[in-house]
This record gives sequence, structure tokens and C-alpha cells, in this order.
Amino acid sequence: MSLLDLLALLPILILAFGGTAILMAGAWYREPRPLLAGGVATALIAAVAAGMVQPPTAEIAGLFSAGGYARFFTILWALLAAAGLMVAARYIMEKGLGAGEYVSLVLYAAAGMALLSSAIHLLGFFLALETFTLAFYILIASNRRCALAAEAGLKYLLMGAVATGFMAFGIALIYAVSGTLALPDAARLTTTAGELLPWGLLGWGMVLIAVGFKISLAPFHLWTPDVYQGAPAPVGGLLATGSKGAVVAALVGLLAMSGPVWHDLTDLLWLLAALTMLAGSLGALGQKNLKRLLAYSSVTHMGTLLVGLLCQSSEGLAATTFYVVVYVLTSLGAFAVIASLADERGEPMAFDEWRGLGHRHPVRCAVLVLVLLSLAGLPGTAGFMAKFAVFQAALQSGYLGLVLVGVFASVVSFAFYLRVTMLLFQSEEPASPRHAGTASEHAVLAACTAAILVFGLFPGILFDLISRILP
Amino acid sequence: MTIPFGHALAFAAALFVLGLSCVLLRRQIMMILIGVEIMLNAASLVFVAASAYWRQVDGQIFVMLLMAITAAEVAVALAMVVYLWRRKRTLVADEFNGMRG
Amino acid sequence: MNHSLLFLIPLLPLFCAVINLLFGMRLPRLFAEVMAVTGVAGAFVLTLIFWGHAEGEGTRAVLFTWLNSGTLDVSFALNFDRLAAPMTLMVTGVATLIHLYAVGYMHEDDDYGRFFALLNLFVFAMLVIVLADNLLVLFLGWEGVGLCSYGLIGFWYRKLENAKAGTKAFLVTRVGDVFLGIALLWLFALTGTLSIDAINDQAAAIPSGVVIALSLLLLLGACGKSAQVPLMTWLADAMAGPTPVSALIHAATMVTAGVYLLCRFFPLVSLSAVAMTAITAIGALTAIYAATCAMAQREIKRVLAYSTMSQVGYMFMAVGAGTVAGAMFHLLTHAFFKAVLFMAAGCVIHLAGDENDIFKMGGLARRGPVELFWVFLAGAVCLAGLPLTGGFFSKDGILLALFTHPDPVYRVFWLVGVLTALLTAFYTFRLVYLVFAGDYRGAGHPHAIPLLMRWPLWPLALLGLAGGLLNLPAFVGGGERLHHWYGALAGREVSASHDVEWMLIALAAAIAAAGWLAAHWRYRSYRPPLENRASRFLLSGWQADALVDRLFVRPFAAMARFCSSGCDRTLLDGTLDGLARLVSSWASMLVQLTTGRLTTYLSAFAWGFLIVLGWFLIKLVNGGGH
Amino acid sequence: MTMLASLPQFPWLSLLVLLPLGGALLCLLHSGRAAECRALALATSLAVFGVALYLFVCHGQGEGRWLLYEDSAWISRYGIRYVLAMDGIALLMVLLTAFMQLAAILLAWKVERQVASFFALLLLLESGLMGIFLAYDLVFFYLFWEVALIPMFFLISIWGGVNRRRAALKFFLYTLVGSFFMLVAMIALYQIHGGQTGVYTFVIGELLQTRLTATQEGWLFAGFLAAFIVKSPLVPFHTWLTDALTEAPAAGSLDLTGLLLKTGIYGLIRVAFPLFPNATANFLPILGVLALVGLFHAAWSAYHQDDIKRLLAYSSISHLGLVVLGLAAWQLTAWEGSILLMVTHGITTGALFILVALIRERTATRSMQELGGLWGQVPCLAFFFLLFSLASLGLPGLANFAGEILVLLGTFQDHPVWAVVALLGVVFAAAYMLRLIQGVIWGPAAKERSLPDLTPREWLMLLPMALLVVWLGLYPEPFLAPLHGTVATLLAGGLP
Amino acid sequence: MTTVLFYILGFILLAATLMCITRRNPVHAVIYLVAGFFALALMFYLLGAPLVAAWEVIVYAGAIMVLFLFIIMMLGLAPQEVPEGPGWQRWLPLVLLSASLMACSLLIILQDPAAGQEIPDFYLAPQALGEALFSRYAMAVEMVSFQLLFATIGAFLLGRPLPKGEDQ
Repeated sequence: MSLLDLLALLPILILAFGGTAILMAGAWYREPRPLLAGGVATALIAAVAAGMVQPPTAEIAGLFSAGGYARFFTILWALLAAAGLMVAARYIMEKGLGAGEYVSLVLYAAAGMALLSSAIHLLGFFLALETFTLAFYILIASNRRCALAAEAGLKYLLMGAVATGFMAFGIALIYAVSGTLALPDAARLTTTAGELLPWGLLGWGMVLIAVGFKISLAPFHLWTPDVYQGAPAPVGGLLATGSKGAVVAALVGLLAMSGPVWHDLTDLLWLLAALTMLAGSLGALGQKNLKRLLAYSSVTHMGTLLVGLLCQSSEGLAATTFYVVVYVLTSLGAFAVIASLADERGEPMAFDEWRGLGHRHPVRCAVLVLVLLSLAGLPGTAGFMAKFAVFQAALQSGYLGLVLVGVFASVVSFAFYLRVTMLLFQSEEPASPRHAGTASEHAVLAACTAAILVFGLFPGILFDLISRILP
Repeated sequence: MTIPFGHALAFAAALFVLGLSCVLLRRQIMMILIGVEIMLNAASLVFVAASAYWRQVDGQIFVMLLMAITAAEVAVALAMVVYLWRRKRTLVADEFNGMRG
Repeated sequence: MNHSLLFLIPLLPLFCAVINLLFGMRLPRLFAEVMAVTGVAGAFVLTLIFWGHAEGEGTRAVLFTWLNSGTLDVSFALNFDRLAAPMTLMVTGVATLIHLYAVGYMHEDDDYGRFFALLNLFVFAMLVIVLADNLLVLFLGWEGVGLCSYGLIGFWYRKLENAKAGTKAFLVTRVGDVFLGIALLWLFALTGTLSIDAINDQAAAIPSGVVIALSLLLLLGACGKSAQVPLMTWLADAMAGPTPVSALIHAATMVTAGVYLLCRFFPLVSLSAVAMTAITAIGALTAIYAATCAMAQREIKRVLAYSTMSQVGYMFMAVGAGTVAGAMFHLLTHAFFKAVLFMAAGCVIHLAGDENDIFKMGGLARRGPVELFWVFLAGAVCLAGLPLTGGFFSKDGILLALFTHPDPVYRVFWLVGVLTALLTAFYTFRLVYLVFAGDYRGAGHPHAIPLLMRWPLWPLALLGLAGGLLNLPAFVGGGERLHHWYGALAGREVSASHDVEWMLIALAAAIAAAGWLAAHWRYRSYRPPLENRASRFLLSGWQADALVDRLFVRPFAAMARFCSSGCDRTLLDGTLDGLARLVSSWASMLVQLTTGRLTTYLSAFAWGFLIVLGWFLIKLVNGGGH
Repeated sequence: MTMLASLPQFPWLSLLVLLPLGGALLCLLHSGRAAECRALALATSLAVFGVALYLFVCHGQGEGRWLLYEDSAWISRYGIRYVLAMDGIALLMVLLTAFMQLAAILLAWKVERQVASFFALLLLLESGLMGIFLAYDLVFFYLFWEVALIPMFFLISIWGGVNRRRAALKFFLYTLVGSFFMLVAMIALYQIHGGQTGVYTFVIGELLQTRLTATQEGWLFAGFLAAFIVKSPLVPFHTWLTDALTEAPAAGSLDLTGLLLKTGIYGLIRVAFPLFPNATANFLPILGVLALVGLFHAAWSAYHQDDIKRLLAYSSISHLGLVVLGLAAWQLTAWEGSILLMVTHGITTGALFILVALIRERTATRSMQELGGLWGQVPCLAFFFLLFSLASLGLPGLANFAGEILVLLGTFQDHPVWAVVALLGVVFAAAYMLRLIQGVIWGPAAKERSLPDLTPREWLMLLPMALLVVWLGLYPEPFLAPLHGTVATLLAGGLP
Repeated sequence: MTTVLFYILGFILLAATLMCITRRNPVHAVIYLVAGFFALALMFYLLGAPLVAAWEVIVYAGAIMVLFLFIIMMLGLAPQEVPEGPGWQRWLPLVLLSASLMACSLLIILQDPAAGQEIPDFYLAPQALGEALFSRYAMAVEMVSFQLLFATIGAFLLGRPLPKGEDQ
């Protein structure tokens, strides 16, 4: 560690120490608003820092990259943290949670995500992953008045712990074979003549299981709906977006750095991707609860992302990155809508609670419709361009079968997304009004909407950026 | 010492499977957590063996940090256990099934 | 006069139709009536004015391009030639009288605007057929008369049977139209033009097999409109419409369109002996079929309807025998006397208090104005072919043409013709006796017959009686004027020795007399109708409707049911629903996996691990020595 | 006018696409104020119609392949360009869209619920349709292709009949499945073309030069076909349409049958055929047979219906079968007939759907068993009903005949059997149409009730359509003229 | 000698773990596991990791496991009365897993030349480990320290008594 490293680490430091400072402030100062504002400000400053400060070194302590890619995701997660806090404000105040703890945990998780996205070392990867996972364990169960939240926390924790076991063992195997933990090398050295050595293969397989748990690949996805349902929407939003996006981002980074190393894993990934897309879309079809539906839909999306990863081409990686960004924005929007409608009766989740809500809250429900359509991949929204890019890359790499599975999943997903939209505008009797939402929630929604439309109609902006930062 | 590398790994694998068995077969949250600890220790064994095999320090460092991480995780996990116990007076994992489908 | 003004002939009725349609009901009744009659009468006058244009090669008038695409270039064009001119004159003339009659007939009906509009439109459509220069314009009129007959037969739409009769007429004639349509397409494909004259000019170049096919298609097309076997079932039901409509359909328009079509395409059709025989055969079959049916009918208008079929059958035979002039001659005389008969029948029905059944009439000669009886009788003797009437000469010309045809088969047709003549005379006088003789058997109260319903009968009756003058054969001192007028279009020159001609004339006279005598013997004093299987068979028109119902209507309905319920609902929607159900059953299976119990989730983890391990094992085994 | 004409760079086509979009946004901004929304929608669609009419009059007779062409970069990473191109066919479709949309707006005048959203969706739909008809870049095309689905989906699912949700979902998913196949094929074609030339582009004009093996071409063509055939819809992929048309609100049915159905056929003409000439050549016989099967199947099915809207839905399918048959004949006259028939069918069937809506408004039923005798009760309405029904059954002198006879004449040149069989369908069309007429306007009045006849607004909708039906029937020349060049080019450039 | 010792320790480890996972009484289980971890610590030592071995005893066996024990005692977890009737569904994946893992191990050991290579004698002095830890991996240590900090917060948040009326 040198001073230069510290400079490169500035955004992370801002997040971590900012979080700590707010934690300490929270211990004395119980008024939530300034703490929240401080948290948002910290996150935004971190984002700005990541954007403005040109890091003097290429990597930090050999564990993390300091390149454009890392900075890009640092900005993204910092912004996500800010948005997450803005959405969470009312939740914190109404539930009487410790704002200091909450804010610091979110900032800390964001730091973990940012680090994970830029991991170039298996130790860094592992630590960063554990960092924000731990934060989420706490955040999910943070509402101590809610039995479901406790249950969700338990489920996430136990599954996460087992996944950690797999991850550790997998990394150990990789290390055993390759003798290094530095990522491109570890990936490269586990292969000889283009094929993975057996243990290394198993090691990667086990890491894949752990990663599969984190990003809910089938059959490791079963926790997802329960946890999304139990977790409060502001946390669910972060969980659905950041914790998954950061992992995928790390994988993209890994692939981008090391070239095609997964040749031997292809079959397995193919299978997992297909299974995941099917399990997610079909699972969502049977749902009667929006949050569970979103959970299953996120499973589908992760399957699609895996397709992009599977391509291993630069096209595929760019597509995946784009997809991650878009997915994060849209999912955040969905959860933000749910959070903004929450009132003393809780968050609207069951379909019955959504029925006819479109007539009461047309604007927010319209946003929800847009978000859902974007998730489904309607042209004109960012979701379409994301799906388009992934399919394009997949076809380029010759994964026609996967694309067809993806098409099937997309059709099914349209079915369930549209069912929700129909629900919103069913008009037997207008639903009882929900909370009107706060300015900060509206701001987040507006930002998500704008992003969905802008990236949908002018995806070039994002694509150009991505192709410049991909390592 | 003349242990083939493979044997050390085999021990670790067996330990891992035992840990996994604990996770799968036991219903009590505490025991599941214990199973996870076993799995992590299996990983540690691989790391240490590999560290010796490659004559490197990294494996051992990973184990040290893994222990620390585990400690942190266990702290939270056990706090959760206490919390759940207070809520429900049970630690049978399957009792927590308020959400499904 | 500028020949493009020829368009005024059809357009005048059209214009009046549109005016009546749009404003008829908003303006005084008189306006509508005057408008309607003026339209047709004006066309009549115009025809007279333009008569000179028809001589020689005729006159062609082009209005504007209708369709233009690739090699196709169709204009709205009329061809006023020697074939068209008399027909036009007849159509407009007879229609004018029928319109006048209709004014009287309809004076109590409130929906006169629609009625006169349709009537005018009917004349317009017929004129378009007659004057059409190309097949597409002809087709326009062809479908137009179908439409107008549809609208007029079902004019009293509140009674469902009427509406159904109209629909039937439209549909059955449309079946014929399909064949005409095919012929149209084929002719265009062969000759690259739709102009009738051009097609006729190029006909010789068409391979003979194709000519046969084309001729048969044209024949079938003609059958539809002219109610010939097998497309005859609509005509008897068409009696549901108001009587002036029946008169118009049977006398001046519609049913003669088929004959006219065949005459128009005579240069083409006559190239094929097979086709000519077929035409004659169809004509003969229809003639005898309709005559037998007419013998058993009980409604006055149905008798007349079947007689029309039968007479049009004669015209077909004439075409088949190669004499266009003979066909047109019969067409014209028939138009006169059939119009008289129908219009008089309308008066009869008025007299009988809206009673159609001739067995509930009788003695009407004394109940109503006596002139009615005479007028009806005039029509009847023409129809029966009593010597010296118009009908006698025209029918005789046809029989002569059949008899003298070189092909021996035509003798059979001639025999059928003679037999039909006998039957015709019989049922005609049966009608006369049942309606006018004896005592009144009905219960209805006579309606007053307006003047306008009476006097238009006279000119037509006279025309019918004197119609023979149009084309009086040479051996009785006539000039065969019609034949000469048509010139090259007249078809085969019918020549026979005077002995043969006299013999045939004598035979015809004898036949007519025999028919009369038979009717006299049978119906001089009233006897109730026979109720046996034969009469029922004839009454129902040889069970043709039932046959059509069984052969076409029911299978069609069954097919419709199959397509809609069986195929779409059950098969296609069922498959879709099945797929949806399949997917949702997968979904529910998957959802059941999410039991909410941690142990399940953890074992799913294990299963996933197993997948990885299994895959790894496969790799190991396959990979060998790494 | 000359001044305007001298501005070739003015983005008229973009205006056509964006104007309704703008209108839709304005409508949304005025939500809650119904009257303003109506006026806004009407003004917008009038403006669009004005632009379309201007283009028809002033740019309808251009030289060369395109009458108007706009091209600018859009998503350069994937070679996706913002290309709008108008040829003769597109011109007609644009004009039809603009015209029908006016009618739809007027028809929607009495919508009570969520007025702003309704009009906004209608306008959005118009925008999407314009896009479909004008876009000349595959992705751009696809964008509009899907975007047009959404408003229709909402129109059906929110304002539709009793089974609206099911019908809406069926409609959406069915067409979606097809279009996904198109998407995949599209990307594959892009890859192949890029691999060959190094130029990665989605512009149709450039993709035309792709060299494909027979297998490749077959599969790609099948992908595109899936989208277009479902949308057309050819039997047996038609059941979504009957449900959707039956359940859709009046204006929705109008747009669905009058415009949205045309997009499938238009896609065939504009995208699928030119891109894959060899596969097209192989496929045409099948297409012809499918079209015939559809023609008959739908005619038969129509005969069995009691719900008049459903009957009309089937009649639409039947008519479109004839349109497709004309395309399958691959002959100039037949093509022009098909395109003309698309336009005329849009107007006649659209008008019939309007009338069904008006009848439904008055009698609260669409069942033929409960209708009848309308001539005596609402003569003007019944007259229009009769007129459009007759036009629809192909009476010469009315609009549909012109198209039909051209199709048949053209088809007969090379495929006499098809034409003959199709002609038989004419009888069937008469059968169900006459049954419809009889069930609705003739017969005894089902119930003695005094119904109001047409209001001025309804006259305003129907009269122009009626005039147009007669005009198109007697003098379709102005509408055929812009087609000649385009169709000739397409036919020549298509099959080898 | 050490080789034999290694194997003996290995088997003790496995046996103790097996005992651990089959005990009904959690206290017993933890105690067996502690025993197993002692064996593991010795194995670490044999593999040249004295510091790790020490930590294994101090942190794992001594702290973490005792923490477990503490919680178990605190909550007074009774031995589970109900036998955890492991249905075949729960055994099946496990059996398959064990079988395949066994197969994998065998295959690897038999096939892979690397697996047959012996672990060289290796001794990593604690000092060297410490140097590496606080120089190259200082960043990691920082992260772990943060992790521990937030674990404390988490434990604090979750472990607080429930708000009034919110238990059960």
C-alpha cells in the first residue's frame, strides 16, 4: 500500500470512512434526516471522486484494478447507494431504524460492490463479496418489527454462508492448481493447452456455484423470491441490483482481462444459463406477488446475463456490461415504485393490492409499466437494447440454442409483466390510495425513467463509454 | 513429509462433504452453521496444503483472512440466531417458512 | 350527336336512382315517381335518338380509365352496336311501361324511394350489361342486376322469407358469376384484353379445347342469371318481390342477360360444336323441366316464373342451334308478353285480395275489369304459341333452327322443344281457366286497381301479339327484318324447304291447339288440385331445393361449423390453451420447488453441486490423462 | 407550395412519425381534461393527415426507387441507422393510416374513461404504424413493430370487452413470438452480412447484397416469415385476431383491422421478399396455398358466427388471404391489386367496424340473433352498413372489387388454379356477408325500439369513407399510379 | 513418521467431524468439532503453517466454537427430541454427492500427475507471514477490519432485545 494506492482508492475510502463517520455521528445524533443527507452526499461525492480523480496507478495493492472499468462501476454503485438511501429515507424514519447504522451499512455495501467489480485477485474478490454480503445480512433483517424480514435475513444468511463455503473451497482448489490468486493468472494457469486442469475445473465450478447463489442462477435461486419478499423494498432494490450487478461486473472484468478461459466450462454455463432463464421466467409466471415476481424476473435476467458472459467475446462483454447497467437502473426503478407506495399498511406486494392502482397513482404506475416493459425488453426502452446486444453477441458466438431459450423466456416474461400492467389498470373499483411518495423517491423514479428512455433510444452513449472502459 | 498432494486434497474433500452433509441433514440452524464451519475448514486445509505445495505465503494468508471473515460472519449469524430464537423460540430451520411459492 | 353522350343512356337511370335513393323520401312522392319514370323513359328516348349510331360497326364511347396495371387497361367504355341497340330499346321500353305500372302498384307503399331507386338501378345495371364494351364493365352490370334483384326481391324485408329469397337469388346467381369470372380471367390471360369485340376477333386463335372450356364457363355464367338448370332454383322464389319487380326480372332484365351474354360471345362460342350442343342441351333440359314444374304450380306468379325459365330455355336452344337472331327474336317477343302476363297477374292478385293461389281464384273475368282478362289472354296465347302471335313465330323459328340443324342430336332437342310447346300450351290455358273461368273460390276482397296499373298493359299486349312482325319469316311473306338487321351477328342462316317449314308450322299450331284442348278438357270446370307424389314432385320443382340443400347448403354449414368450432375453437385455440396450460403447469411445478423451507433450498444447492460434479466427472472421464 | 417543394431536406417522414407522438405526449399532459384531449388528438391527426395528403399530392409521382428518403446515424455501434424511406406502397399505407386514424379519433370521441390515455395510446399507435410503414432499417423497423403492439395491448386490455385481458394477452404474446423469431433472424443476417463485407449494418438496402447459402436463406426467411405471417394473419395463426378484434374497443378494432393487420403483409413486401429472393421463390407456392386455405377457412368460419364483430374479424382474415394470394402470384397486376386491396379493405372493413360500434352503442348487442330490421329503425345507418357490406363482398363499382379483380387477373396469368379457387371464395364471401346483412338490417325488427339515427359526428366519419369506397371502386387510378414504379422495382429486384 | 502422523490426524479429523454431525446434542457436537479442529491445527502445522495452526486453535477452536457453545448454552438448546428423520429425499443428493466426489477424487488421484506429487517440506515462519500480511495484503487486512467493525454493528443491531410487544 502506498499513497498512490490510497489516491486510487479515494472513492472507496470516501464511502467507507464516510460511512463510519455517519455511524459515529448517528450514535450521538438521532435525527435521521441530516444523517441520510450526509449519506447521500457521501455517496455522490464518492461518485464524483471516482469520476474526476484520475488514479495514478493501474491497480491497488494487487487486489483491485483502478482502471476505467473499476471507476465506472464505482460511480454506478455509489450512485446506486445514493438512490437507495433516497428511497429508504421514509422507510428508516417510519420504522424508527437507526439512520446512522443503516446509512453506514449501505455505504459500506457500496464500497464492497465497487471493490468487487474491480477485483483482480481472488482474495480481493472473496473479501469484497463477503463485505457487502455481510452488510446485506444485516440490512435485510433490519426491520425488527417484521417477521418476514427476519425470515428473509435467515434464509439469505444461511444460504450465503453455505455459498461462502463453496466459494472458499473453490478458490482453494484453484489456488492449489495454479499456485496464484491473481486473477488473470489464476484463470490462465488452471489451463494447460487450452483446457482446464481437473481440479482447477472443479474449483471454478465451485466458485460458479457460489456466484450462482449470489446472482441467483438456477438451481441456486430458490432463496431469491423469499428474500425479496421479506426484505424491505429499499433493501430489496439494492439486493436485486447491486449485489448481483457487482458480481457480474467482476466476472466481466475477469473475462475481459484474461481472455477466453472458460472454454471448458462452456457446457456447464450453457446448461445453467438455459435452466436459469427457464426457471426464472416460468417461476414468475405463477406469482401473485409483485416482489416475488420481480425476484423471479431477476433470475431470468441473470440467465440472460450469463449468456452474454458465455460469449466471452468483446461484444459479449460489452453487451453484458450494458445489460448490467440497464438491469440495475430498471430494477431499482421497480423497487423504488414499490417503496414509494408503501404506507402504514406496508408495501403493496400481493396482486390484490395493486389492482386498479393505476387509476389512483397514474404517474408512478406508468413508471412501473415502463420499468416492467423495459425489463421485458420492449423496443424503445433500454431493456430492449440490452437484450438485443446480448442476443447479438450470442448469435455471433454461435449460441443459437441459448438465444432460442432466451426468446422463449422473453415471451413468458412478457406474459407475466403484462399481467401486472393489466392489473394496474383493472377498473372494477379504484384501489384505495397509497402513500403519495416523497420528493426524493420521485427524483429517483424520474432518474430511472429518464435513464431507461435515454439508454433505450440513444444507447450509443453508454455503449461508447463501455467500449472505452472495458479492460 | 511424503504426502502426495492428492491425498491432502482428498482429506479436504472428505471434510467438505462431511460439512455439506451436516448442512443438508441437520435441521437446526446452529448445526447448519456448524456444517458451514466444517466446509470452511476443509477449504483452509486445501489452502494450507497448496501453500506448502507451491511454497508460497498466499494460501496461508488467505486462511488467516478467511478465519477473520468467518469470525465476523459467525458473529452476525449468531446474533441472528438469538434474534430468531427470541421471535420464535425455535431454531428449526424449516419452521421459518412464512414465504413460499 | 356526340357519341360519348351515349353514356347518358345508362347514366340517366343511374342518376335518377341516386337522386331517389338520397332524396326520394324527403321530396314529394310525385317527384320520386316522375324521377323514376323519367330516368327510364329518357333512356328510351335517347336510345331512339342514338339509333343511327348502332348501324354498321356500331359506336364505341369511352368515358375514363377504370383500372390500369401492367398490361391491363380497362376503361369505362360502351359499345352501341346492332346487337345492343334492339336490346337497349326493349329494355328501356318495357322497363318504362313497368315503371309506370309500378307507380300504380306501389302507391300505397311508404318505402317508395328505395323501391324506385332500386328499380332504376336495375335498369341501369341491365343497360350496362347490354352496352358493355368490355368484360369488366359487363361484369359490373352483371353483378349489378344481381344486387338489384337481391334488393328488390327482398324489398319487403320485414318478412324474413322475402329477405331470404333475395339472398338466395343473389347467391345462386353469384355462383354463375364465378364461372363468368373464371372465363373473364382466362380470356384476359389468353388474349391480353378484356374488350369483347377484341376477344371475339381473336377467338379463332384460341385452341379448340380451351374454347370448349371457355364456352362452357360462359354458359354456366349465363345459366346463373338466366335461371337455367342447374342454377335455376332462385327464380321461383324470386316471386317474393313486388310484382313489377317480377315483371322486370322476367321480361326485360336479368333472365335475358344470360342469353344476351351468349349472343355477345357468339363468335367465340360458335367455334365449338360441343359447347353449342351443351348450350342447346341445357336449354332443352330447362325448357322441359320448367314446363313440367309449371304444370303443377299453384301460385300464379310461380307458374309464370317457371314459364319464363322454360322460354329462356328456348332462347338457349336457339343460341345452341346457331341462330342469334332467333334467340333475340324470341327474347324480344317474350319480353313483351311476359311483361304483360306478370303485370296482369299483379292485377289479378289485387283482384283476388292478395291471394296468390290459383286454386282460390276463378271467375275473375267477371269480377274485375273485363279488359284485364283480354290482356292476360293476349299474353297467354303468345306464351302458348297460338298461331300468328308473336310467340308463335319466334318459337317456331327456334324449332325450325333445331330441326334443320345438321347434327342429328338436335332432332332430339327439337322433339323436346315440341313437347315443351305442348306442355306450355297446356299449363298456360290451365292458368287462364283456373283464374278467369268458373266461379270465384277465394275469400279475399278485391282491391281497386289504379289506372296506371291498367293501361301500360295494352301497348305491351299489342306488341306481344304483333311481335311476329319483327322477324316474320320469308315464306309467310315476312322480311326477316331482325335477321337482316343483325347481319353478320345473326348467326347461322336457317334454311329449309318451304314444305318443311309449313309442316313445322302446322305441327306447332296443332300442338298449341292440343294443349289448349287438354286444358279445356281438364279445367273447363273447376277440379281441385291433384295431390299425388308426381304433383308434389313437380310442385317442388323436382325437389331441386332439397337437393341443393343436401348437396351444398348443409355441407357448407357443416364445414362452417367445423372451421369455426372444430378447427379454430377446438384445435387451434385448444392447442394454444394447451400450450399455455403446459407452460403454467411447468410454472407451478417450479413454484412448488420454492417450498419456503430452508432444507429444500439447501438440497437444491446440493443438487446444483451435483450437476457441477457430474459434469466434472464426465469431463474427467472424457478428458483422460490431464 | 413551390417554396415548400423546393425544400427537399425537410424531414417530412420524421414529421409523420413524430407528430402523433408529440400529440400523445400533449394529451397525457392534459389528462383529466377530456375535451382538450379530444381536440388535441383530432388536431394532431388532422395535421398528420394534412402532411400525408401533401406528400401524396406533391411527392406522389417521384422518379426512382424512393419518393423520399431520410437517413442519419443512430446507434453506430451496431450499424443501426435512422432511416425513413417512402416509396409508392409506403405512401399509400401512410395515407391510409392518416385517414383511418381520423376516423378512429372521431369514433373514440365518446370514450368516457381515461380519455387522455385513450387518445394518447391511439396517437402512439399511429406513430408506431407510421414508423412501420416508413422505417428502412431493420432494428428501427422492429422498434416500431413492437411499439405499435403496446398501445393496442392497452387499448384492448383496459377499454375492451368482457374477455379483454385474455384477448389482449393472446394478441400480444402471439404476435410477440413471431416477432422474436424475426429479431433472431435479423441479427443473424446482420452477422452474416457483416462477416462478408466487414460492414455491420441493419439498413435493409445494404443487407440486400448479402450472399446467403440456401439453408441460411431458408432459415432467416422463416424467421421473418414467422413475424409477418402471424401478424397478417395467415391461417392457422389467426385465432388471436378474432379474439382481439372482438374484444377491442371500437377505435381499437378499427385500427387493428384497418392498419395493424396490414403491417404483416407490408413487412413481407418490404422486408422479407427483397431480402431473401431465393427463399421467397421457393416459398411462394406454399404461401399461395396458405393464403387460399386461409381465404376459405375464414370464409367458412365467418359464416358460422353470430357475433357480428367476430364475423367481420373472420372476413378480414379471408380478405387478407386474397391479398397474400396476390403477393404469392408474384405478378405486377396481382401485386398492385393486393396493395390496393389492402387499402380498400382497410376502409371498408374499418367502416364496418365503425358501424358495428354504432349499432352496439344503440342496441347494446352484437349478436345477430338480437339484431335485425335495422333498416326500418335507423335507415341511414343501415344504408351505410349495406353499402360497406356490399363493398366488402366485392361488388363491382365499389372499392374492394378493384383490388380483387386485379389480384385475380394477375394471379390467373401464372397460377390459374389459384385464381379459380380464390374466385370460388367470392361466393363464400357473399354467403357470409349476405347472412350478416340479413341478420342485421333485414328481417323483422328484433325489438321495437326507437333508435337515434346517425349524428353529425357519425356522418363525418362515414360519409368520407363511403365516398372513398365509391371513388376507389370507380377510379382507383390515382392510387394505382404511385404503385407502378415501386412494384415493378420490387418484382424485378426480388426473384432472380 | 510425519507422514503417518498426518494420515492419523486426518482420520481423527474426519472421525471427529463425523461424530460432530451425528450428535443430537449440539453441545456434544461442538465439542467433537473442537477436537477435530485440534487435529486439523496439527495438520496445518505439519504442512508448514505454524501460525495458521496456532490461529486455528486460538480463533477457531478457541473463539468461534466457543462462541457457538456459548450461544447454545445461553439459549439452552436441548438435544433435539425429535430425530431429524432424514427422508430419502434428503439423503439422496448427499449419497450421490459423496459418491461422485469420491469418484472425482479417485480419478484425480489416479490420473493427474500433479496429484501424485508430494508436498515438499515447507515451513513458513510466522514472521514472514506477518510481513506479507501487513505489506502486500495490508489492504485485505483493512477490509477485514472493516468487516469486523460492521459485524459488530450487525450483531448489536440484531442482538438487541426485541421492541416491546414484538416478540413471537
